[in-house]
Parts: sequence; C-alpha cells; structure tokens
Amino acid sequence: MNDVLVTALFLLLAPLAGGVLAGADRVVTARMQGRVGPPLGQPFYDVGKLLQKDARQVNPVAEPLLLGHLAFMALSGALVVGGADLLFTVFVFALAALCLVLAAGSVSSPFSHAGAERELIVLLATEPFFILMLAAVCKATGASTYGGVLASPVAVAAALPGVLLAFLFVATIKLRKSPFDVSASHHPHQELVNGLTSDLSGRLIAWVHLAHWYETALLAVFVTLFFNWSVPLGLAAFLAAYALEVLVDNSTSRAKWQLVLRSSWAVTLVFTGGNLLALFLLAR
Amino acid sequence: MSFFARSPWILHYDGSSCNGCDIEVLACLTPLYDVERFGVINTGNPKHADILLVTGSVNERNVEILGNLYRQMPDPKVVVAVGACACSGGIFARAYNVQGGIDQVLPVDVYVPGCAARPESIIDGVVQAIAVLERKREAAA
Amino acid sequence: MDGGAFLDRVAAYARDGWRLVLINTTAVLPGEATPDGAFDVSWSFARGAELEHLAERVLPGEAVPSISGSFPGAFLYENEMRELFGVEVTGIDVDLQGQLYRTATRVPFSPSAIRARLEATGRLERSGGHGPGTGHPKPEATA
Amino acid sequence: MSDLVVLLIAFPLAVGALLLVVRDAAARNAVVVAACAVVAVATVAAALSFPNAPAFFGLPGAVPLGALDSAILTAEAGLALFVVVVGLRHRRPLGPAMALAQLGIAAWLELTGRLNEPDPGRLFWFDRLTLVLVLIVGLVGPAICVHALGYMRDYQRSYPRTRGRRTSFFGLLFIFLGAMFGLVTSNDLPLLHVFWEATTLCSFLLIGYTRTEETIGYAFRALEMNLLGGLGFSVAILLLAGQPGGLDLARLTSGPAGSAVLPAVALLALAGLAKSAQMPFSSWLLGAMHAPSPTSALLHSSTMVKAGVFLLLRLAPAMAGSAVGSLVAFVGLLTFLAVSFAAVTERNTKTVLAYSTIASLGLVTGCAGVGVPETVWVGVLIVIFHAVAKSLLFLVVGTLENRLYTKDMEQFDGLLSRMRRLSVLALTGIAGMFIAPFGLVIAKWAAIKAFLDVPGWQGAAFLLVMAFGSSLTIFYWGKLLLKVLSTRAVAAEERTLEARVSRFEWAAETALAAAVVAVAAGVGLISEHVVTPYASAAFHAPPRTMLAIPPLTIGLLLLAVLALPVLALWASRRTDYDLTDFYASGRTASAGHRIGGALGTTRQVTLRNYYLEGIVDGRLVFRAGTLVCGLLLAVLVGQGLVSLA
Amino acid sequence: MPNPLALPMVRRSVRNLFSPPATRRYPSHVRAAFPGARGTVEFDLSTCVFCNLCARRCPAVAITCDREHWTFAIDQLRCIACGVCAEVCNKGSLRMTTERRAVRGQLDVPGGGRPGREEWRKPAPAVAAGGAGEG
Amino acid sequence: MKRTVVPMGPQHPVLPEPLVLDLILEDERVVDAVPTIGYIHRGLEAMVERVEYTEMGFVVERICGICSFQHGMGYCLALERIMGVEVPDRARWLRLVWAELARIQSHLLWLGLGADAFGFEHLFMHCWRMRERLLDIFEATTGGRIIHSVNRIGGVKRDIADPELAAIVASLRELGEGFAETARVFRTDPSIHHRLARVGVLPAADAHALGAVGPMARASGIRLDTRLDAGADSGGLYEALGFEPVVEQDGDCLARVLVRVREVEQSIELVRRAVERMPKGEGLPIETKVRGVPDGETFLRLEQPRGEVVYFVRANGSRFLERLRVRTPTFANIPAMIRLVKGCDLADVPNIVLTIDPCISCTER
Repeated sequence: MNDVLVTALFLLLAPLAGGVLAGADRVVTARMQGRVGPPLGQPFYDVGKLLQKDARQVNPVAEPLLLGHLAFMALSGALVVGGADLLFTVFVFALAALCLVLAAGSVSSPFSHAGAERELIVLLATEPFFILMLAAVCKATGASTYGGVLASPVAVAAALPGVLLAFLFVATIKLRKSPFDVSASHHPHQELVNGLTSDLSGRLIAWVHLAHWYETALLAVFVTLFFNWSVPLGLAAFLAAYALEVLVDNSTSRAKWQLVLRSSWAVTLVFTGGNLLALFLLAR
Repeated sequence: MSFFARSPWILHYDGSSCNGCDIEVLACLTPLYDVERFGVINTGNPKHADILLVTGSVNERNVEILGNLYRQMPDPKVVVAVGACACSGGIFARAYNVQGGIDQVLPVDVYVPGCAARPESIIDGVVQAIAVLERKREAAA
Repeated sequence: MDGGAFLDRVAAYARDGWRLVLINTTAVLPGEATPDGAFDVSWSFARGAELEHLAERVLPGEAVPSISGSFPGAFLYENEMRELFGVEVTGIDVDLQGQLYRTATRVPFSPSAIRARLEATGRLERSGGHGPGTGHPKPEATA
Repeated sequence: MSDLVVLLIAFPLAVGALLLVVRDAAARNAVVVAACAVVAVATVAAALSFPNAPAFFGLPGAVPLGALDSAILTAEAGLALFVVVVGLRHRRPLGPAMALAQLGIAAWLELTGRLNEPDPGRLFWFDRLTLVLVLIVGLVGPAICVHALGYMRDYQRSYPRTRGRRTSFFGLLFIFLGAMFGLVTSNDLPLLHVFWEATTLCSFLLIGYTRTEETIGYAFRALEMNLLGGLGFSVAILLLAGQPGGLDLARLTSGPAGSAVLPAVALLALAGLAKSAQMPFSSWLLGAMHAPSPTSALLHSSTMVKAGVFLLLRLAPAMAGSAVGSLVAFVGLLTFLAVSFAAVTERNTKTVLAYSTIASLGLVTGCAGVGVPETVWVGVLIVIFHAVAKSLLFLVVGTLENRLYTKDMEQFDGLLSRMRRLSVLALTGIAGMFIAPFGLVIAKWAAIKAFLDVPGWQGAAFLLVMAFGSSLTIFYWGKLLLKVLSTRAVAAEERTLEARVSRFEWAAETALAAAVVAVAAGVGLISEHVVTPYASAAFHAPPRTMLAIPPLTIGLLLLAVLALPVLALWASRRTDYDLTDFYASGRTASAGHRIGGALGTTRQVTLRNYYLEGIVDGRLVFRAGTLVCGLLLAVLVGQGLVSLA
Repeated sequence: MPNPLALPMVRRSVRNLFSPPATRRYPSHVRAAFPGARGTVEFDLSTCVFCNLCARRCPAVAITCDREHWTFAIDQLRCIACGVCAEVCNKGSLRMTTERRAVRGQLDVPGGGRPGREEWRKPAPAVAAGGAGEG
Repeated sequence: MKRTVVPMGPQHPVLPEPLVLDLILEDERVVDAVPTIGYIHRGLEAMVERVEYTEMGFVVERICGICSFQHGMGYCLALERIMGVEVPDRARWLRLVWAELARIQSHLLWLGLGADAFGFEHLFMHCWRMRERLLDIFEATTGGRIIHSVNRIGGVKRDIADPELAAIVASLRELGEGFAETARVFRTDPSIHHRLARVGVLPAADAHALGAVGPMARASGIRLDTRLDAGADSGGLYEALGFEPVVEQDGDCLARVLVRVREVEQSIELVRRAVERMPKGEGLPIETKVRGVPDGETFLRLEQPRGEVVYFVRANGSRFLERLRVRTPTFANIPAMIRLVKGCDLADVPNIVLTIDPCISCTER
C-alpha cells in the first residue's frame, strides 16, 4: 500500500518539482548573466501556452511516441520509488529516451534527424553509466530495490565516491546543460535549431517539457540512493549539484558530441568502473 | 491574462535589413533590456514562435521565405514589423530590388518605427503584440 | 581586349605578391563613341600601400577572361559582374549560374536598365540625346 | 516419444530427398507447405508428450547397435568424401584435410574397437533444453521454409543464374532441419557428431548457393572453420572414448568435469564456439550473409548457430568453476562487446543483423561459461527470444531486399510511409531485440543481476562489458528504428511496393511477429515451466528467483509498448498533418521530399545515420577481438592437446 | 592547452548572481533621452511656407508637401530621422525632438495597413501530402 | 553513397543574416557546402541615380548598421577627395575617435555573437552588456545608437566638448578593466579552446591568394591593415599614434577571435592617445563648407572593423553621382570562408562562418 502511495505521490509531485526547479534554473541563469530573468513560474506559463496553442503536425507518428516518452519517463521514476527492481528501471529509462529519439527521427527533417542522432549518442554516452551505477548500488547494499537501498546500513556515498563523481558528470548531459547540451538547447543560436524539437509545435513541445521534469525528478531520486541514510540530505545534495550544473552551464561553451561521448565513456570507465572493481575486490 | 501573455516566444527574420534593427532586436535579449522578463524566448524556429519580428524590407527572394515562416507558425500568431524598412521600405523603398514594407506580403499587426528601431520601441512593439495575440486567441476560442 | 596578354599581366601581379582588391564595372550609357553603351571594367591590385589598376573598356557582347586562375577569390566579383552588368566572363572557376543575387530586375546595371530607370525618374529624355563621353546626363535643372 | 523424435529426424530428411527431385514449382509449393505442417504438428505433439522429466530412449524397434555403428561410420565417410571432392575441385585442401582427419579418428576408433558400446536406451536425450530447441527448430524452421517459397521466386528475378537450383535449395532446407532435430536430441556423442557435421555441410551448400566466386569463398570459410570445430569434437570423442560412459552427453555434463575429462570438454566447447560463430570464428557468419535471406534466417535463428550455443549450454555444468568455463565466458563476452562496437559502424542491414546475432550468442556463451543456474537460465531465455525475433527480422529484411533491391539501411528512409505493414513487422522484430520488456532485455537485465554475484574482478569486468555492450546495442538498433519509423512524402508508386509481397512471406512473418509478442507476454510461464526447472535440473540446485519484476508489471509494460505502434497506426488515419511541413530554414519543401537548394536548385533531402566515424573503428575492434579471443582459444585448445600428448 | 578544470567565467557568473541585475527595467522605468538624440521630427504648420525643400531633400521620401492643397505630412513609418529636413528648413517649421516615435497597431496606420498577400493567410493545406500509407 | 543534406539558412538562428549553405554531411563532417547569398541585395549603389550626392551619405551609412560610422565616413572622405576639400584637424581627430569607438562596439558585438555560436550564452550576454556603454557614448555624442549620421562632406556635424572627451576616455578605461576579465575568458577557457583552436585553419598563403582582409588576414599572420598601408582615412594620424596592427599566427578560429579581442584593447588605447593628441579648445572648426558639385573619380580604401573597405566613386559634375561602388570586407572574405567550411564538423560551421565576422548586408548592398 505504501508503495502505491509513494508512486502516486511521485507521479503527482515530480512534474511540479521539476517545473519549479526549471523556473528557478531560468531565474538563476538570468541572474548569473546579470539579467532580471523571467518569473519563477515561467515554465508553467510556457507549458500552459503550448497546450493552448495549435499544433502543426508533420507526421502522425510523432505524438504517440512523445506521449510514450512522457509515459515511460514517468513510469521509470514511478517504478524506482514504487519498489521495482532498480536495474530493470534503467531499461525503461532508456526506452523513454529512445521514444524521444524516435519521435524526432520520425520526421524526415534534417534538423530533427540530427537532433535524434545526437540524442542517440547521448544515450550511448550515458547508458553505460546508469547501468553500472545501479549495479554498483545494488552490489554495495546487497539490495535490489529503492526501499532496500534506503534500509541498508551501508552508506552508499561512502562506498561509491567514484560513482557519485561520475554521476555529477553524466547529470550534466542528462540535464542538457552546457558544455554537454549537444542534442537540444534553449539557447537561441544553435546549429541544430533545437534539434530534437525542431519540428514539434504546440502541445507536442509541452510533452517534452513535462517528460524532462519527470527526468529531473528521477535524477533527484537517483541522488537519494547515494545518501540512503537520509532522503532530505540526498535531495539537498541534488539541489547543490543542480546549482553547480547551472553555474557550469553559464560558464562554458557547448562541447562537440565527439567530446561528450569520449569523455563520458572515459569517466564511466575510470570512475565508475574503478569503483565497481574495488567493490568486487573488497567484497570477499 | 492567459498563458499567451506570459509566454510570447519570438522568431526574428531579417528581410533585407542593414543589421541595425537586427542587432537592436538581439540587444533586447541582453542584460540591459532583458525581454525574458516578459517570458520572451528567441526561438529561432517558426514552429515554436508566437510572434514574428521582421526587420528589413521585402524583396523578390524573401517573399517566399517570409511566407514559409509565417505559414509554419502555429496559430495564434502575430507579425511585428520592426524599423522603417520593414514598415514601409524606409530609405530603400526606391531601390530597384526592394518591393516595400513587409505588409506587402504578410498581415502586419504592429509597426515599430525607427531607423534603427530602438530597443525600447521594440519592447513596446512586443507588448502590443502580446495584446494582439490575446485578442486573436479569444477570437479563435 | 587582348585576353592572353591581359591574363599574363594578371599572372605577373599574382606572382609578385599583389592581392586583388576590387574588380569594378561601370556602365557607360549609349553615346556617340559607344552607340550600344559599354562597360568600364577595372581590376585593382594592392601590395602594401601600393595600388595599381588595369582598366579596359568592354563593349556589349564582348567577353572578359576570368582571372580566377591567378586570383581564386575573384569568382565573386566576376559572377557579380556578369549578373548585375551582363558582362560575359569566360572560365569562372566557381560559376554561380546567375544565382548570386537573383534580382527582380534582370541585369539591373546594364546600360539599358539604367537608362530605363533614369527615364522613369524623368532625369533622362526618352529620346535620349545627350553628350558623348561618360554618358550620364549633365545636371538638369534642380530648381 | 521416441517415435516422434525419430519422425522429426527422418521425415525432414525424407522430404528433403524428395524435394531434390521435384522440379515442378506448384508441386514443390504443395510439398513444402504440407511438410512444414507435418513438422510443426509433430513438434507440437512432441512438446505435448514431454513427460516433464528428462527422458532417455533408443531407437524404436530392435535396431542392432552394430548396424548403428556402421551407419554412423558410413555417414561420416560419406560426409568426408563429399568435402574431399568439393575441396579438391575448388583447390581448397584445408577442408578435405580436416574431414579426412575426422574420418580417420572415427574409423580408427571403430576398427580398433576402442569405442565403448553406447547404451541402447540412452541414444537420445529429451529434456527441457531439448524441448526448447525442438520447438525452435520445428516451428521457426517451417516458417522460414514457407517464407522461402515466396522469397526465392523474387530472388531468382534478381539473380537469374540461380534459377535451376531452387530444387536443391528447398531440399537442403529440410535436410538441415532433420539434421538439427538429430543434433538436439542425440545423447551419444558419435551420433551427435554425425548430425553436427551434417549441419556444417548443409550450411556450406546453402551459403554457396549462388555459386559466385565470392559466395563460394564464404562457403569454404564457413566449412573450414566449422570443420576445425568438428575436428575438436572428434578429438574430444577420441579422448573420451576410453572413459566409462564418457560418450554419454548427459553423464558427461551431470556435474563439474573432473580433470580427466576437462580437456575433452574444452575441445567440445571449441566446437561449440566455432559453430556459434564466436570470435575468432565470427567471420564465417558474416560471410554467410551473402546467401539468400532464408538461409541467413535459418543459420541465425533456428539452426546452425543455435547448435553451437546448445552444446555450450549443455556443457555449462561440466565447465562450471573451471578455467575452461572462465575462458569460454570471456570469449563470449568479449565477442559480445567487440561485435557490438563493429555493428555501430555498419550500414549493411544484414551484416548488422549478423553482428547482433553474434553478440546475442556471445551473451549466451558468456552465460554458459560462467556456469551458475542463473546465467544458464538467462542463456536459455536468450536462445528462445533471439530465435523468434531474429528469424522475423531476417525474413523482413529479405522481403525488403526484394522490393527495394538493397540491403543498405540508409535506403530504408521513410519506410513507414512506403510499406506500412512491413514496417510494423520490422518494428516488432526490432522491439523484440532491444526494447523493454521484450525478452532480450529481460535476459540482459537478468544477466547483469547474475553477474553481480560473480566474485572477484571478473564480476566487475563482466558488468562493464554488459553496460557498454547493451548501450551499443541500443545505438545500432535505434538507428535502424529511425529508418523504419521515419515518414516522408513519397511518390504514389512507392506506396504500392507492398502489394507485390507474396502471401507465403506475409504468413511466415505475421506468424513470427505473433510469436515475438507471445514469448514476451509468456515470459513468466516460460520461466516457470521450462527454463527454471531446466536450470535446477542441470545444476541440481534451483536458480535464485530471477523474475523479481512481477509478471503483471511486465505485462503492463508490454501493453504500453505495444500500444505505441497501435496508436501510431491509429494516428496515421488522421489527415491534419503535412509531411512536407518540416522546418527547412524557411525554404520551401515539396512532395518527393525536395527543398529549395542553394543556387536556385532544388535538392532532395536525404538523411544518413551516424556511424561514429573517427570514434569507433569497427574493423579494428573486430580484428582486435578476433586476436584476443584467438589467443584465449589457443590456451583452451592447448590444455586439450597437452593432455592428449 | 588551457587547464580543463579552470573555468574563468565562473567568477563573473558568481559575481553577477550576488549583484543586482544590470537590466534597465523598461517600461516600468523609462530612461531619459540623451540631449542630442534624434527621435521624432515635429512639424509646425503655422510657420511652413510649403517651399517643398524638405520633401525634395528627404532621402527616404517620407515627406509629402502639397503646395496646392496646403497639406503636409511626414510618414513616421518611413522617416529615418536623419535630420536633413530640420536642417534645411529656413522657417524652423521642422524640428528634431528626442521623443521616441510611438509603436503603431494595424489600425493606427494610414489606410489600416495592408493585409498582406491572401495566400499566406489561408490555413495550411489539410491534405496529408503522401500520407503514411494512405494509398 | 547516401549523405545527409542540411539546409542551413536563409532563416537560421545561428546566422544573424540570411545566408544559404547547403551542407552535405557524413556523420557530422561537412563533405560539401554550397553557399548562396543574395537575400539582402537592395541595389543601393543604383540609388545614386535618385539621391543627390549630399544625401547619398545617409544611404551609404545604411549599407550596414554595425559599421555604419565608417561607411558614412568613407563616403565623405571619397567625396572630399574628389572635390578637393580640406577637412579641419579637429574633425579628422573626431572621426578617428568615433571610428575606433565603432570598432570597439563592433568587436564587442561580434565577440558576443561568436560566443553564442559556440553555445556560450553568458559570454554573449556579457559582451553585449559591455557594448551598451559604447552605444550610450554614441547616442550622447551623435544622437543615434546605431546609425550615427554625424559625418558630412567637409567634416562632422557635431563636436564633442573636451570634458566629454575626457569622460569618454575615463569610461573606456573602466570598460578596459572589465574587458580584461573577458579577454582572459577568451584566451584561457578550455571549452572555448575545444571549440575554436585548430578549427577552420586558414594558412597565410591561402588567406593571401583568396584575398582575405582585416582580422581574417591578420589572424593568419598577414600584417595587413589599411590604417597602416593606405593612410587614406587618417592622413597620417594613425602613424602619429604609433599604431601597429594586431597580428596572430595560427590562422584558426581562435586566432581570429583573439585578433579582435586584442583590437578592442588596442582601440581603447588608440582613443586615449587620440584624445591626448588632438587640438583642443572651444569653437575649433569642425567642418569646411562645401560648394559646387563633384566631378572626377576616386578609389579609396579604409579599415573597417571587418577589414578593408573600398569605395570607388565616379562623379560627373552633376548633383547625382555616376557610379558608386562599395567593396566591403565581407565580400573579400567570403571565398576564404567557403573554403574553410568544407571538411569541418557541422558544429564548427557556425564558428567558421561567424569568425569571418560576416556582414551580408554590406556584401550585397
């Protein structure tokens, strides 16, 4: 029963929290750039408007896929907090990302296509990390569910410092922050003209926004895995990490995808792989 | 106020402007004018945009482009002519390759005068465009 | 014009370290010397503070050789010359096929186009009787 | 039971022989369809009569064992003779040499009487793994044969020179199926070896079907690599011949192998690795891609390579905990990783499918090598899921190839707009390969969980391989999906392409697509009734509960995933969209997917997938993997040879 | 190659975050115009003698000065505020002020503004050109 | 062999002005690029037929809204040369001050656009924030932020009072102190180096052969600056200030950025020295009254922020010029840009296009 309640709460609150965080992100970004910036509720106004606006559809396939993106993104978070097997959720998470790739790629337009390909590369760059991260968490705690990890006496962050470090790196990619916002960007001057969402309009963009809010919430949940002795501490750590991402976002240029892929694999291999190896060697 | 008034996303197209008005449009985004205060995002993509800001006049070649951009914007949408050239052809109205203001091609809702149009005027124009956007949404609803 | 000798001179400029500064065309309206109009074409080269020009008068229908062999950056000037003035240029290495400007008025700087515009503004009598030489009308009364 | 098994072996062989002489197309179609029906019914009957416990049996009636022995020897001699003849005719002496060596071993054993008499009641072994393989061979195999009826008609239009050989093609398909049935049911190693070599020979003939210089080269490569494995098999028989009960597969694999039989197990594993196209033997399967698509489908999904992993899975309890097991595991997982890298740089669709097959089999091999109940559970599941999904994909690609005259996936642009039905079938197959919660993803997930318990650095290494390999899998399948799912404004005539696909092809593909969904939906049942009991029996210990996700969740997820294409199809009835309304920097787009281009031209918008140029060098990774795995195998074989000496 | 971890812009980002924004909050705060700024050309009918000099010299042809009907107009949407007219006017009837010219709506423009071309105002064709398998 | 076709432009957010590039890609490597311009062609050279030479300056300074001051100045210089007008000293120095201010403004604007092209939004914002200081100076001294209309044949229309000049120098010093930090970002930021270093390398020989000018040529190690060579616009003033052009050697995108960064610093210093050197005092003449009509032709070069601009003017003794030809720096730099785009990555295209600091409206007129 408790699981059902937590799942329902997540499904309801995650977009709210994600939206507020996105709004705070925009305000802080503006302030870092010396501007006033939009009101805190701006992301909600944007989504509200997008839902009211006409949608020009280029093909009939994109919208179902985008709804799939939203649904699976919400589901993967819900599965985690709802007590499903952690390692299984990573595949649902990947499926959600894939839906977005396919929605963009289903339009045979050069910019959407390039965005889709880059998002696929982003998936390739981050997926190994998420698999290894969850495997490491499971290995360190001996648990296989969110509840199990929280109940474990092992302090995950202490056991997995390398993985946590790598998480910070990979989160930059997943949060679409500079220097790793290669597949989509809210910055106006971008060679891909938003890439993934180039050919979406109206409510179709709203689905992408909502899904991203769920994704942000899921990343927050992932951080609480590391701070399994105190969920509030985990959330605070996530906020701190997010603030750091915003700072880096405002202090770097956008990298090329080749660098994103190479560096993310290197970080995954060295920090996550190294930590995992240590875990296995010390386990006996 | 509906969501439209709080989230007007703009698309800027340079018809055949001298860059003067273009850079003033861009300057509106930068810290000293910061139109993001009004929820404005410079989208660069007609499919995301609510307001089309056009600088520069119409010539033979950009008729087609302007038409495509306008058509690709989902309803409701508003066109703002920024600067003398976009409003009327300005000083270049008599040049052989200039057909005149963009209202030759698109239904212009707001005219922003000036050569170059000042950022304050452009902000005025956007604010007025938001009101037009709101009226159009109500009319459609 | 003697195309071969001209290209040799241009090649000498390239060899001696000059750079191309401008290829300029000026339309000459029909007059006594040039009943169909003509073009004054000049090629300007610079080396440091030095500046030298090659000038040719080209009659309609006459072709000008491209100098893009010696100065690869020349193609833009030459395409422009052909598109705006109607001066035929032979052997451009990057031929833009008349798609550089795609003006509404074809060849807007041809003597006849200029003449038509001048007539439309009333600055030129439609009969077109005016003095020799550079061709443009002498100042009419600007009361 | 035993009657059915003998029927399953003998009937296809007989039909095959019959088809070799039937020249009339209509008659052939009738024979093939009828024979397929019989095989499928017999397969189901065999499955239904499975007594829920491993069964051993001999030949029905009183066939004297001596007759069997001489039959085996005769068959071996016949096979060797055939290899010698073709090998000499094409001046490829390596194959004949190995075939003669095998014949020599068999003959020596037989003539010197060193071969222990097999237990007449234990010639055949039918347990749950056999059940799985029999179902795959007996259901997927016929589907491929039916598909081939339509496919080969069109294929001959593309390759007119092969016209006369259609007869032998269908005959070979059935002989292949018969040999496979024999292979998966045999318990006596010399008997198994005959079927083993028979499949090698069938694949040789099928790969070289077009008889161009190129395909003959590939056919010989396949022959030689598999004969090398077969030679290992022969040597293993030689080593085991002296051991009491050593040639009884069930006894050999009843538990961890002692040091006396371990070298033989290693050599048997070598045979399995060669047949399942693991590195360094992967190149034969890639070469086999040049054969007609039914051949590819057959080799990849239900026969040839499945025989390899079948043997490895059989050997898993024997290899467990030994260095042989570790070596096999590393070969499998390294192969998985290396070919996944290679696949992302490949644009020939069939080659991508081939890499994916090798990768999946690598995973099975790895699982077999790790040798714990959980990994064997995973391995068997992969075999099942892979067989249905991959056969479907090969058949669909075959159909596409005959319609579009290309295997280049870059030419599949706008497939959804051009061939809607085929796209849905392709989507189903691709989804089966890598989308949660279809079987292969369940299997990968379970493998990761199982590897978590592998102690020491190996566990970490396996997990790294899984993490990177799985991500690469997502990348190359994702690219293919992008092509299949893409829409574009196409010319009207392109939308009639589908109309010419034969009903044989539709029938086979639809059935397999249904099977993909069915096994995904039934994964809980399959696990509970087949795979888990098998793993328990093989290791005398039950695997940990593997499906921690409640089957209900998987079912719901499956429904959600399946809802996507349904929604998409439903949505495609809408008319409020415009395929030319894409963003083209303000340029005018028009039908035929053309836009205004530079310099006043119009330009067709073409889109090309990314191949990670400059980041991943597929050939280099493939070569490196081949080299490393070759060294590992040298160690493996070295052990066997040292003990022989 | 610079240090990959040193991000020199971080200082500016942090400093900005904790300082007030540089934004001039137009329209709630309106900055006074610079004294010599060229804003609007103002016309005083009472002193004008309709000499037409301004109209002839205006490079943008924004002035219509009709001597016969005693009418005078400046098209503010065409005016480039170069100041030539004010400079040449002997009577001081034209004056350059620092005031910004007002933004106009469609209805405020003489003639109501042109409607643009008909074809662009139509909705996009509802035909799925080569729709997915509609054939 | 199938390739991706990316239609970049005419409307593309990376391109501030309409410019068409058909990019043919493999992965994201540009294997071919077909450019087209011509969307901003107005035909303003032909406006000499309808606008008298006295007002033609207003048209010329609207060739481009970024280097507007130099365009107005160049037109006046050409006419002054034809008509043999001597410009008062103070006016010449004032023109130099405005020209350098315009260079700072233009470079800051460009540095911002360039930063946005490689995805550094904050840097864009910051450069444009600094640029507003220049615009305020311009508006206070000329009456216009963008289009200044302060030149006239024979001199300038407005004087800047000496205290105001001192204030400008002080303001620029403050700007320079702030800019030092920004310059350090351009010089040392690793993410900028990743995007710009060794990207779009134009060797000196190619730069020369393709006729590159301005910062584009100077970044490739060519000491080419019209302020130095022709002396047309300054009549020796720059020499008096000890001017030496900024030259970088690498020829890549980063070098082109750094040339402009250094020129901002240089121009701040040039303004300071010019204010020091110029004749001071109230009521000094700033313009020579011009009478009559021009007759004859001239060929004039001067250094705009983007490089060498060429004016060819032919007058025939009427109030209407016979021919005006403006060859802007971008026109000269486009061949080099086209060469650089081939073989780069899609993500490099904006950087390469922008580092020539393209001004298409200049180019097409």
